[in-house]
Amino acid sequence: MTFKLYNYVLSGNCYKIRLMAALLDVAYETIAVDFYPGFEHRSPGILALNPAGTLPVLTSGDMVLTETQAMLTWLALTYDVTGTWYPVDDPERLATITEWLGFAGRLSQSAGLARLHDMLNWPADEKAVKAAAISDLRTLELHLNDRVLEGGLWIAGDGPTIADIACFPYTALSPDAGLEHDGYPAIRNWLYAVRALPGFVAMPGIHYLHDLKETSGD
Amino acid sequence: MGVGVGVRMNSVAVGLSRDLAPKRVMRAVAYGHDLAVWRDGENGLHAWDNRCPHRGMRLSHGFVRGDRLACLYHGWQYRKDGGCAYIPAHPGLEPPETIRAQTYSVIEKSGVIWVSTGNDAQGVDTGPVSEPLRSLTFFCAEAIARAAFEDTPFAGNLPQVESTGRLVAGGHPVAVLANPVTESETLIHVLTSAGVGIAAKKALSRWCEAARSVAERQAA
Amino acid sequence: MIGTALTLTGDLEAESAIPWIVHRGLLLNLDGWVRRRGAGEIEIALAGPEPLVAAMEAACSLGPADILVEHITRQAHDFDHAPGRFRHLS
Amino acid sequence: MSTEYARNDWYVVADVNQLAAGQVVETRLLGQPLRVSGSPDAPLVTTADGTALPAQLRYDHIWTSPGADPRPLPDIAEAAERDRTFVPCGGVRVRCSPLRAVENFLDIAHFPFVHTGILGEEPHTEVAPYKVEIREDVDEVWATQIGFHQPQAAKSATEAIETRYEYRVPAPTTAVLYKTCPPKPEAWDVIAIFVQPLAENECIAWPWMALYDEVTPYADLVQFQQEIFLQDRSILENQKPTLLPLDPRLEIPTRCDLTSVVYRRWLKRKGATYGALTTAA
Repeated sequence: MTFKLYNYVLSGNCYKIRLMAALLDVAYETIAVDFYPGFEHRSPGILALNPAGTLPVLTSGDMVLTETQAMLTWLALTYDVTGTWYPVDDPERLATITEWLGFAGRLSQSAGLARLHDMLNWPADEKAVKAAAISDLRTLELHLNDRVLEGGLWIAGDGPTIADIACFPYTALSPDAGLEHDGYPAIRNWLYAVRALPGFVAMPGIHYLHDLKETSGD
Repeated sequence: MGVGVGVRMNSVAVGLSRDLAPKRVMRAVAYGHDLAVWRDGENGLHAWDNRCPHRGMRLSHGFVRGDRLACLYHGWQYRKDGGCAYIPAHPGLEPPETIRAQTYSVIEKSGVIWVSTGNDAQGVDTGPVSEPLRSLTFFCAEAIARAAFEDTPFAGNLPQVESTGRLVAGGHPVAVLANPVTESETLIHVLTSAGVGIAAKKALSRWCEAARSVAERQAA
Repeated sequence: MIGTALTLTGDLEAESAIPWIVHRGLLLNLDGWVRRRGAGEIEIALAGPEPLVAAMEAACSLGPADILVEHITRQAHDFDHAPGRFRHLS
Repeated sequence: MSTEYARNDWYVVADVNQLAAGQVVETRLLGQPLRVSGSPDAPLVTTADGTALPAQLRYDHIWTSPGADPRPLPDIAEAAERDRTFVPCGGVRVRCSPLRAVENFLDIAHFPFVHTGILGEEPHTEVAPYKVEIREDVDEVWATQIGFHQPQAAKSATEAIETRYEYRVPAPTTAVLYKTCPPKPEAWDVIAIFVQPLAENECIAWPWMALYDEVTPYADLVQFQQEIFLQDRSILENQKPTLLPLDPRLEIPTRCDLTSVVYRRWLKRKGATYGALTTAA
């Protein structure tokens, strides 16, 4: 087996890894962690693996990773035969990717937390996290609209990278917190593009693109 | 201020043509009506009441297959004219013409999608200023949003206001179109002219964000 | 021709009942008619594809807000001649 | 709006996990703030002015009723079968009428589009005729003789099967699904949904399962159900109107929607209109 993922099905951070692995066509083992309602991420077993108690956790041999940015980087460097998801030979593009990996971390603290609050009654300062989430969505929209003005689509360069995968889940899931995409056309079109990638997998709140299927009813 | 002032309008700008590709659907609001605006596979544009006649699900969450829009909930498919074409739970049934989505009048002009709640959507001809820059939401009333563009300096200078209602910011012509979504939310579409380079367009995009800050501070 | 007869019984006195049923019959593009047979009984005769007849039965079992259908029975109905567009038979 | 009927039903306001972890839960019921505290065996439910409401632990959840003369809490006999695995799946807040959450739970035609690859898949979209009735002796809605092609009917399913379903609605905000149990075909898996009405347009859905599955890890069972329920959430938040219309003038129910129609008729007859739209919509 390639790696193990300690996984929670409703977590956008866990989904980043599931999505990246699916797009790279890598098989792996999942271990379900009952984050809610069981709070199993705070159990001794998980804390021994990851003292911070966050999910996901990725292990491969003796390696234990607890940060999704690190996992995405490792997945791309290990399994991406095309070398396009994390283009190490292009310093400027690589720096842009790293920039947006950092942004993705902020986004989990804003849109991600707002979602946990609205969906699972997680404690949060609702007004503050939603304001932060809107600010983050606006930041992403500005950048993606720049890319459209340049004739592009993806966050960094001419094709999808791990930055797109890192930013995708909590952007796509923001309607779970009542933050709709209607006023963000560049985000909306970029979300479609990610969902149309070969090998894409869905998660609750992000549906498959049924339009890609054969038409029935003709 | 902006294009459209003094023109008797029956239509409202709901999005930039550029931002709605074939086989895509988006939500829009026109005069308080919740709409699903979609393009079929041949680039045809449609604006419908955003409600599946079956069980009331928003059609803007649906998907386009060929020349039909389908509801995400139960997959009911509707033809371009709004008529129901297929009910997956009853595949043998040919749905009658009487089962239909409510359609609105929609056209494209100046690179903008215009919707009317009547039967003859019209658009504003913005002349050479029809190059799409971006759409963005302001959390304020329409009048405050419009005024903010005149009050926000571009590269240190306030924009000039032309007799047509258009603005000139940093030498670049700009048309601002506004769609009042609610009393406290306005969707703004900004156009410029084709000759403006990418760097200038990006600068104009940031100027729009500055105008938004001005407007939202004032509304707060 | 053989069609379907639906008999509704219950608290059906409200004036809204008949227009609501006519609207539904037209919405489903059915042929036939509806008539009141008493304060608590309404009779509907229908011709059309079975899924649409079933949809008519489903909708009418709920009806407008101010009626309450207690029972709905269904049997064959023999139309003497072509029933025509769905309407109120007074 | 009327809370008259609704006040005399029992509602879930917390689950056993929360009280076992020592949480004090601040929540709402029928628009009124409530506090849930104590232990799973001795739960306390108090209103804003400190009045204690009746509280009991049933089906791994804490139930209360604000009414003076509550109807009995629905009985789910399978809860007494000790060889089942009982899985409280946690509460999920949804911006929709509590009645819409129940109605969606009773719906099968959406499986291929909303639960793609799990509970349904194109081209298997046809809904065969099934039977729905109000059982007068127990005053419950029952839908029976339902069959549907499912790619992965349960976590324990190893291949696509023709799943049999029966639905039972013993109270306006409680619904129970009896479903083919892949490893034990002679028994039914039980999946229930307990809906806590926070307000007419907002609720918490508490899915609960009583399964025969000795193989699947517990966390996988929880997540299988959560995955399914959360796929429904965006649908529920985008149905218009927000309240459940008891007059379907602007809708087109067909034969596959019969459970929904009978459920609405049953609500209308009882006057259980909290979360319902009683005017034409």
